[in-house]
Amino acid sequence: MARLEVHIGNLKLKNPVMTASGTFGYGTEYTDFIDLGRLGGIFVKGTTLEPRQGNNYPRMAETPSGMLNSVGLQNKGVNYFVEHLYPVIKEYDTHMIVNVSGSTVEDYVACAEKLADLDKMPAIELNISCPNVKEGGMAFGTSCQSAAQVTREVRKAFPKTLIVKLSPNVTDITEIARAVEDEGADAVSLVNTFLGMAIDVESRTPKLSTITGGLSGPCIKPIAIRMVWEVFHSVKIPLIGMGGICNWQDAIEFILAGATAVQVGTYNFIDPAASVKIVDGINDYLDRHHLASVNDLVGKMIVK
Amino acid sequence: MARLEVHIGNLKLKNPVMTASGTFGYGTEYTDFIDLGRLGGIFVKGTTLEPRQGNNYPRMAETPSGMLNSVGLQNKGVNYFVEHLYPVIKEYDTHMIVNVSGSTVEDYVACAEKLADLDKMPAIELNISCPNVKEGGMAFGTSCQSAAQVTREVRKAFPKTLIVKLSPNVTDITEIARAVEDEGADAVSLVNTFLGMAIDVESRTPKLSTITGGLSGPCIKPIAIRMVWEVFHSVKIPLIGMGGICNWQDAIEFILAGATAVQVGTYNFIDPAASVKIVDGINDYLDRHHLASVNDLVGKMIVK
Amino acid sequence: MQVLDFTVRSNEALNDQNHLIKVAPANSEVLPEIRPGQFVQILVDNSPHVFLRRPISVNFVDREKNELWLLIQRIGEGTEKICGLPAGGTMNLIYPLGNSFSLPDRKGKFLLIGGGVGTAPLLFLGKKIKQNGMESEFLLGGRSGKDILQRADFERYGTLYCTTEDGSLGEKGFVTHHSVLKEKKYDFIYTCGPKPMMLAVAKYARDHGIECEASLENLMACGFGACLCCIEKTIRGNVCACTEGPVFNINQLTWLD
Amino acid sequence: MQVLDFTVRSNEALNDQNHLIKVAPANSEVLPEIRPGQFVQILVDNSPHVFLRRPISVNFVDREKNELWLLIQRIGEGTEKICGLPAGGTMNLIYPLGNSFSLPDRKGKFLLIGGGVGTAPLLFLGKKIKQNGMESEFLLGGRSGKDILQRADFERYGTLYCTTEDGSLGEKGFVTHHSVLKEKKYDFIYTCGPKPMMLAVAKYARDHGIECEASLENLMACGFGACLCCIEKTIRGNVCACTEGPVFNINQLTWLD
Ligand SMILES: Cc1cc2nc3c(=O)[nH]c(=O)nc-3n(C[C@H](O)[C@H](O)[C@H](O)COP(=O)(O)OP(=O)(O)OC[C@H]3O[C@@H](n4cnc5c(N)ncnc54)[C@H](O)[C@@H]3O)c2cc1C
Ligand SMILES: Cc1cc2nc3c(=O)[nH]c(=O)nc-3n(C[C@H](O)[C@H](O)[C@H](O)COP(=O)(O)OP(=O)(O)OC[C@H]3O[C@@H](n4cnc5c(N)ncnc54)[C@H](O)[C@@H]3O)c2cc1C
Ligand SMILES: Cc1cc2nc3c(=O)[nH]c(=O)nc-3n(C[C@H](O)[C@H](O)[C@H](O)COP(=O)(O)O)c2cc1C
Ligand SMILES: Cc1cc2nc3c(=O)[nH]c(=O)nc-3n(C[C@H](O)[C@H](O)[C@H](O)COP(=O)(O)O)c2cc1C
Ligand code: FES
Ligand code: FES
Repeated sequence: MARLEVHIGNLKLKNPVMTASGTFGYGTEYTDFIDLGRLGGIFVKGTTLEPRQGNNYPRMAETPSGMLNSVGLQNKGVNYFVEHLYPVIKEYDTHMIVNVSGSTVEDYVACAEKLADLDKMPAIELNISCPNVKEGGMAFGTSCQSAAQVTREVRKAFPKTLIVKLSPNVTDITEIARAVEDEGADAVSLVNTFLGMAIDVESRTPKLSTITGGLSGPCIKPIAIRMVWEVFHSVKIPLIGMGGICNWQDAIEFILAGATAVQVGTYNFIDPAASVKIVDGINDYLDRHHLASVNDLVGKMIVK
Repeated sequence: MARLEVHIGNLKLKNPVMTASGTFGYGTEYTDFIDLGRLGGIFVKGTTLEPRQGNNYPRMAETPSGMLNSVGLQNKGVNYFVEHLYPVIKEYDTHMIVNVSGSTVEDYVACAEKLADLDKMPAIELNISCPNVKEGGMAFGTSCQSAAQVTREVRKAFPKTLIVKLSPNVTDITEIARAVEDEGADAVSLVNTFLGMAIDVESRTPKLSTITGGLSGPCIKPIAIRMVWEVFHSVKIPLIGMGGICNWQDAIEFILAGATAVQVGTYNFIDPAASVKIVDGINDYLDRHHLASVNDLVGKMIVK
Repeated sequence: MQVLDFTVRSNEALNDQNHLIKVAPANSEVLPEIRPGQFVQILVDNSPHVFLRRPISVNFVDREKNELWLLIQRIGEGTEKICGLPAGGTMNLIYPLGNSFSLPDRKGKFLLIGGGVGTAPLLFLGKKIKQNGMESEFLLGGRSGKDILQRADFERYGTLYCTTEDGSLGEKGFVTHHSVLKEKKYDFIYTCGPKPMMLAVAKYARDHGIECEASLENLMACGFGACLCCIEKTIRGNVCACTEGPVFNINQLTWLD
Repeated sequence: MQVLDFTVRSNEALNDQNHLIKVAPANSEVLPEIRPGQFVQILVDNSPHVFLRRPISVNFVDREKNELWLLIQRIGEGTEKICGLPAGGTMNLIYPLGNSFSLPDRKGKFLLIGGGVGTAPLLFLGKKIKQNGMESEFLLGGRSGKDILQRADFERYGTLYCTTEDGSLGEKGFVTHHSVLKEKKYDFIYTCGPKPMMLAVAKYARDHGIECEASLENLMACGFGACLCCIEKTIRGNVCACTEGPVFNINQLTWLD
């Protein structure tokens, strides 16, 4: 399946199908269900400089064709990752990419520095779009200035492939994409979750302990596709698209809109084997449409 | 059902349930299904100074728990409305409110002036958030400055209740809400549709003739609820909430988040009697919870 | 127009893709007047992916049994789930919707041309024409013999001609190549089927000066004139296919421009 | 853990709210080892409103028939649709999930306390305890007699005590008021049911120095440790109820703090 190979910065992916941060643990959770080696890459859980307990229960609410979450970056910190998790996951036959989160620019930089030293860590994804932490997080991703600043500083500290993950909670996502491109990001991934909310009408209380949380799943797909298409026409670096991908049709839709690769998120919870089914589905599609490479589809929506 | 009465500016609504512009025609389309007199109000189709043919077919695409549309303000213009439609609909036993759209500030003002003269037209809704027209429309609703400007000019021309309909396609909706409040809007309604897109993967063409369109339906509800809650805590004028309302639970959710009244949109297509069922459902809820008035619920989400 | 629960009386697979579903009002309400060419909007409440209703033509109205017939092709999740409803199941409909084929009073020769599942509304139309004391002829096309459905039913109302792409039934080829079109002269042609077929039929009718109506299948959100999504470009501008259609006189359409 | 299609062998309404559904692997795959307290995640693919899977405890494993039993209370659209599946229908499961009740080797007196549909996992637990050569007693509570389900099944594995709120079966009141708790002394208590009930049981156990495990029903998105949504605050910090639970020793929980 050589024709499935795509490139993101210096990163060579065996296929364009990856899994989204926060929905795939450290891969380990899925080894019963799929051969991880069949994936283009795995974005591991949002990792911060210090350990975090995350937000209080309840952290999730089901919504029409989607869900809200307010996990809030629960993780054991980058040092624990480097010492205990990295040695396990570096053996997987796919790219393992850490999603780096933080509250201050210094946090991001310190975290990225530690990861830069790891041999089998070819890339990081800068999460400047998490709606579930009080300070920082999404705030970095909703203004050009702060998005540029954190990208600039991390860029200095991290010489390998730097992917910046954009927030969809903005008036003009192309502006932010251009700002991080200008600071040397190798790629952008989009979208993170939409800020949403749900209320239990009988108890009149918010369904999440944090009141608001991040909306993901098929419900957001049409907006995510639109944003990918807009950003594709605004920057030169490659895009990694996501938001509601459930099957190969959804993946192709993102690719046609301009994504070089995609991430499968929430749907992993419903079908833990969705990602590898998508790899097969894309391959079949190329067959059926007599296409030599998936790269021939990137941004190739036909506008009459 | 006196306890269902709510006020929006000088407008007294017999109950908080209204129908959303562009989803309920001129009411006439629904007379076979419901007694229009049972509604708090009806927001009629987006009306412009000059007649418009709207966009080309195809204008809609189904999406997970929602739909995209790109109708593009097809209407016969305000003069036709005044001469031919108003005489019919003014007889309905509910408030008929025109949704005013335009491409320039002058268009909005001219349209509002003509409507100001009509006896039984107690209010207008300023649509500064339509994503489906090339110039104007949504652009007015995505910057504080232009939202303020169009509100200011229309305010001068229209002495009755002025409702401004906000776009959700912004980084900070509270900013826009405050801007239009400062210019004398009597209420804000939110949200209009989200800019979205869908691609047919077999033909590789966009599903809408206009490529992008407006996303509506239950899929957007969690984001809309969040925006209502944010705006409720940012302005003093009343809010009319909408976005994916299908049943009384959804309506109560919007009210608890801060909406004084609600509009039912897309779901009218699926259940043309949904709006009156919601009136009954709210009434039953008040009974069950021993509440004297629906006003006691507005913004009353309980945060521990 | 009304919203009503129906009970599925029977659900029969006519071939690998098409189901004939007969439904009757759940509480024995008497069916209102329904005209040929009208359609229903079916609520699909047993699917995680279907949000909007699905428009389906009235295939037949059996007044004696108070039954409505629907002929449905499984092509996506909505029709798949509808075709999966068991006898005894419930189906919520908005109906009757749309205009209808015109049934001219003056005598004349009628040809009803259908392709694929587009034959659905023609059965009821044929019945009505017969009730009006006139005779129809039917020209139905499909890929192969098994795709030409309800043949015995059609034959009750007039002569039946067929074309199949593989030649397994009737003449080989497309409907517009059938010899009857060369041999006979018709006064009215009514057609429903895939757009390319209807285009060819419309062209034939125009070239031969025959009055022609076509039933369109535009994408619909509401089905009753509220959303303005289903528009068809006509010589009068954009009009709703759900209220001013689905049946249009081809003179009104811009297809042949 | 695996994802597998099951066939519904039978679906029986035990009362107005609860269904006992017996399922077997669709292609006769042999059931893997399943421990009491484990659960399955059911895909609901016949509902327009349900997106996530629904977690349901393993009620019983019938090795002879290769069947899994699920006891399900209809409380919302997901469970409604699951309970509507006919015999012969398909149900896709991720299973077996979660930890399990501990089955101590040392002898002792076991009391299994369940409320409402929370009795579900206790049947399989009772069987396992009996298989291990020990005897359980069951204390089940409900609003009225008809809410105490599978009584004959429970009695096969030990003595059954009941409480009902209306006094229609067993002693009147809540489980924690049952006289047996005053009269007898137990070494292990296992409980599952509404949180207030489990809290009262936990308090009783702690006050009497009895080892106690409770099975929680936290909201879950994935069920296998990937989403971190189902966390329970424990003395070790936030842990996933789907992998480190659903069964917790009450010493680990912060409920009684
Ligand atoms: C007035 C009217 C009458 C109709 N009568 C019948 C009938 O009697 N029997 C019958 O089987 N079908 C009929 N149709 C078509 C039927 O409505 C569609 O096939 C159905 O809505 C598809 O739903 P789905 O969920 O199965 O497929 P989807 O998953 O929605 O779509 C599957 C594929 O079919 C295409 N498609 C969907 N809807 C339409 C449409 N309306 N026209 C053309 N292509 C479409 C989609 O673009 C997609 O490629 C009628 C349509 C209209 C507008
Ligand atoms: C490990 C585990 C084992 C379970 N075992 C069983 C079982 O054997 N039998 C059984 O009938 N149920 C069991 N449940 C509960 C069951 O999962 C829920 O009742 C079900 O998910 C509700 O889905 P629904 O769509 O019907 O209701 P929804 O429409 O989702 O919800 C209806 C109402 O129930 C509440 N609710 C939903 N899920 C839960 C939950 N997990 N806990 C508490 N309240 C909830 C909602 O907040 C809402 O108020 C178990 C739950 C867990 C986590
Ligand atoms: C439970 C959950 C946890 C998530 N955690 C993270 C995270 O730690 N870092 C991050 O960048 N995105 C996180 N996300 C966002 C996803 O990576 C993805 O951007 C988003 O869910 C949209 O894709 P989807 O609709 O396919 O899920 C999380 C999403 C979910 C549902
Ligand atoms: C087909 C369609 C046409 C619409 N036309 C208008 C319009 O003319 N003016 C306007 O302000 N909003 C228009 N809207 C937006 C709705 O009024 C409403 O804001 C939006 O659909 C969200 O509510 P819902 O999810 O309940 O539909 C339209 C929506 C739809 C689906
Ligand atoms: S389908 Fe809504 S107007 Fe025709
Ligand atoms: S439910 Fe996802 S981690 Fe427990």
